[in-house]
Amino acid sequence: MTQNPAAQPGNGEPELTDEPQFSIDTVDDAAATPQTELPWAELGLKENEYTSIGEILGRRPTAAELAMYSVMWAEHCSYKSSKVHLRQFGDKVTDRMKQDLMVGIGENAGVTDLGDGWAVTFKIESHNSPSFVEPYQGAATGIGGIVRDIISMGARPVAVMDPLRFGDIDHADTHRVLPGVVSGIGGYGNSLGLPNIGGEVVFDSAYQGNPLVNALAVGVMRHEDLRLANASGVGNRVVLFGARTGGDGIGGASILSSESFDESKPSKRPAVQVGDPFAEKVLIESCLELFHNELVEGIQDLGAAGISCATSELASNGEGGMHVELTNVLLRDPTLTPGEILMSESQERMMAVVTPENAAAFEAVMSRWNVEYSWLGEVTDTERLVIDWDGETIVDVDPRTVAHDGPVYERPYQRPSAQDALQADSFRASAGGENLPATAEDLGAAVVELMSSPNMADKSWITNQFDRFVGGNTALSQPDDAGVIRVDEESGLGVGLSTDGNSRYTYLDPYAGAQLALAESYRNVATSGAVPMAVSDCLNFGSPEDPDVMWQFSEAVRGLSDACQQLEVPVTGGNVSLYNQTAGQPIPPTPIVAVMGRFDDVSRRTPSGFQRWADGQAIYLLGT
Amino acid sequence: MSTESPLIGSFSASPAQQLDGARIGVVTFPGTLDDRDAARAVTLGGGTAVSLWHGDESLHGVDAVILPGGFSYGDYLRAGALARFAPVMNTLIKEAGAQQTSSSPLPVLGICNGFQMLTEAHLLPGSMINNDHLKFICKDQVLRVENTSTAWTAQFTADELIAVPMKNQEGQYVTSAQELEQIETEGRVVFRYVGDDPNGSRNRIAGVTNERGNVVGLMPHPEHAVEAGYGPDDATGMRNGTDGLTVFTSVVSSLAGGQQ
Amino acid sequence: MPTIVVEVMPKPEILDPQGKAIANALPHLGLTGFTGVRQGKRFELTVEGEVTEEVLDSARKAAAEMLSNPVIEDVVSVAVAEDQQTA
Amino acid sequence: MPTIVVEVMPKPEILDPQGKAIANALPHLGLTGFTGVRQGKRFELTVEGEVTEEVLDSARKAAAEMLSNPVIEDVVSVAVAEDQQTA
Ligand SMILES: Nc1ncnc2c1ncn2[C@@H]1O[C@H](COP(=O)(O)OP(=O)(O)O)[C@@H](O)[C@H]1O
Repeated sequence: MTQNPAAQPGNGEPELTDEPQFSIDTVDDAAATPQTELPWAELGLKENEYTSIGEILGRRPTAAELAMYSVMWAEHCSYKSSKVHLRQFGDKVTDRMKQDLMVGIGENAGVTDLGDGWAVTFKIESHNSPSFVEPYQGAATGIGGIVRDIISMGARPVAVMDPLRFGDIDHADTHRVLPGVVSGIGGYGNSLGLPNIGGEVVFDSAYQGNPLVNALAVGVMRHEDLRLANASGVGNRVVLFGARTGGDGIGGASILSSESFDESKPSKRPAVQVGDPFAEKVLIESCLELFHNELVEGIQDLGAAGISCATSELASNGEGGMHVELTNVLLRDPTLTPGEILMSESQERMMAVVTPENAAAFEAVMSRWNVEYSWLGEVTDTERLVIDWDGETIVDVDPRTVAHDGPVYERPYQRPSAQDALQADSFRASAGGENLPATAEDLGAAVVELMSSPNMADKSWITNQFDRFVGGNTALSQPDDAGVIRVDEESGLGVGLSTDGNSRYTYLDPYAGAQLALAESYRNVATSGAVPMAVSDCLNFGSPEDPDVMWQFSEAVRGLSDACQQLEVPVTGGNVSLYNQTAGQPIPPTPIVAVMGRFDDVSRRTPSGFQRWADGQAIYLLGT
Repeated sequence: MSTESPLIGSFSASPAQQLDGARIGVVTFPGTLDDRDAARAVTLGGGTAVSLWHGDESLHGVDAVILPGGFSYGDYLRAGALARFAPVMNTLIKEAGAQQTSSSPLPVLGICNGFQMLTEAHLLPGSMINNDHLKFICKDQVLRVENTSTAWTAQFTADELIAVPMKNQEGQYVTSAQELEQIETEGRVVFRYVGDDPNGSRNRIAGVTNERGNVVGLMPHPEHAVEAGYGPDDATGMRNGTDGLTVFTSVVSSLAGGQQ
Repeated sequence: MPTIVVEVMPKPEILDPQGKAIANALPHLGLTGFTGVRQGKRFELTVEGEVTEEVLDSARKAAAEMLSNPVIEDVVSVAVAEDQQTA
Repeated sequence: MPTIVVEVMPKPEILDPQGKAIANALPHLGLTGFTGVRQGKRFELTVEGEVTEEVLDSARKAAAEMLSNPVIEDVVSVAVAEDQQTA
């Protein structure tokens, strides 16, 4: 048992003064006290999961190990309910779909070959519930997180997009949430110098208690700059850099109490995370300099599961072993316990693997950008992830069991009994359907009514709060159907992107609805003039423990994967957001689909809508 | 059939005069965003862009300096407030400021965040506060060029109307009544907003110059209006506006001619 | 006119990026004696007439519900301004 | 650790858009007793060791040269914090 070492030198933030008081639960302690009860349920683990951790380890977990397993086995990190369905994205592939795929599902973001030595990486993710709790910071850190995924592939982020769903436009809660979400997206994205090239805003009372904030980032790189999240090269050093680690995202004090078997009072932990776009901007620039100078062997962003995720993923994707001294982590709050440090979700951090020869050059880049860093440990060939606290071992696990071999559930699903009635309930059969507008006047009025619906109306009141010019490479953005970014200034090589989703279609028929989302996004990209190449999706659904919701989910994935195979565009990555419900009422199933396409020359991009400069041009209607 | 979409100008197309002699420094601060854009604009304007670093006191012998837009230090505290204390700014204040006695003081252009830095450094009068509507705003903006005697505006015609993007949150220009009067009577308003006032700036001022006319700051972004296809809309088509390019050709030719 | 001053600071456990940036910049001014900076807000509410307990209560309500964001900020004080403060 | 509090307010003659927006919004909270609102800044500088007159001088320098912009703002006060403030 050891005390927390003395507080580290300040970085300009006042030290929290509470005396750190907790005991350390070492691996030896765990072996010696097999009967000690750990609060696995409070950490969100199920009894069978806790039992299987014990079986994996051959002993009870330490408090720190329990912290790691609990965050890594949580739904949003382990995909334990969705995994069995998501496999279809990898299974239903044709040769053509693999042709330009450099990195597929499983890494931080997929990578597609764009030709001429260029590659593009993009991904869409959700930040729904944090944005409901604290709209500005929730949305801001949503942008921050997805951008770090892109950086961690070795790419320079070049644009963002933001599909949004809110409740009724007149509802008081929408008035609370929307302005914060919009200014959070702008506040963070604008400060990073990333043009916002599109998104969606949909108002529907079905999202009243659970608005959706999805965020997409796209980045480009030269082929040789591609980096993966793996810790290879025994003896290479592991470094954590960027912001300091605080108590962010570790919620209540449950884990703390699990570690303080004494009665010391838990100190306060933040209820929300505050984003620091400036820290992220210097992190981007310093990472690009690291990539350019070939100073990192592997790199991983710190997302939801923080150091737990970064260490276990880097270790299990690489040579298989890593040894870390956790007291080397620079802290914003010196009262954090080891378990809390492992779970912390503090923003704007990255972890990298650096050869000893490159360590000095790495440090030079950090000091040039004034980024804090600390060396945590090294890559080993033990196939174990070993974490020490002041020299005593508190974690000794097979990293694969944390990062990859978590529980997998075949959740029961069933077509809802009400689905038939729902589909039969058509507009034509309703009262409104009997009085369809017939005269020119009525039709005109109907068009005006439609146009004035907030879902159809001009969105510039929102999009004008986003910078679309920064970078000087935006060839299309709002109000066009697809955003277009020039990648190569010499050749005009570029990409077009669109995000789409229609939850009403998906509610009526999840299989077809997901396909329609893909079709719409594909069309938007194709009509801008790009050749669609790859897909990323964010699957926003209710609770997987509800068989009706699970049916919607499985049908949507089946539909989307079938459609991708049909159109021969691979899903390269994405995100699943489950448990979007309030008071037992799930949101309508909302798969958001992003398609990325390639332009050999963006000067051939076609704007949507009739252009005021195009007087006298002919109008055609194509399709059925 | 003439259904061809508007074409985007080629990046490599060079302007009529190529005056490689003019070396124009573009400073990067932590949080600077538009440095690459400013450098591209310098190149398109016929000059040679030289990147300068906030932590380096030396201006490396450049003939003019651009402080580009962005969110230096996150715009924390006040926009431009922390960048003003960077080592490069100490040199810039000496070379461009009032104490400078040489006959051709260094031309300096501050765009958006750069303008905010120049007011924080008191190289330019006034200051910027939050927009009156309290929001970040990104839009095409029409400006009137009211002073064509600076190195940065020499090639505009007097009172020429130009369209360039503007995008800022702290862009409302304020100053004391007395100073405002002085700026106006001395003809030091360089750019003025035309049309609806976008942010509540005093006298719709979008850009000003110092007494000697070598330092110019403006909130909108001429460097985002230099390439057809990526700029604001103009009379010829969507995103075709290149009015901002004249700022860069102006300084290049002013430097070449050695005139101010 | 009487003035009520409301002071709001970021919660201690919450990251304060502004304060951090200022702390890092102070040494450029030659000032190295400060170990940390946090930036909060100060509001002056002017009142027509007398500052009754009722008015102070309204100010407290304004502080809690509008001038601060309770998720990330604490109201440090709500008080009637002494007459003329100076630096 | 001792703390020095620096308070900065917009100059009276400078329009304060945030303050104005808050003043306009207060009636929505049912608070109508305030005739005006101005929003300024409050900084807490932490000091290692004692607050000597020299340290206070540095804080005044920081307040005048970095924490405020004299064109638009006034430094209202620079003072050592009383021990525990509460609302
Ligand atoms: N949240 C948002 N962020 C960025 N751009 C958006 C957002 N919402 C809508 N847009 C953009 O505004 C334009 C119009 O949007 P929308 O009315 O949804 O178009 P459509 O109905 O044709 O899909 C599109 O260019 C779209 O990308």
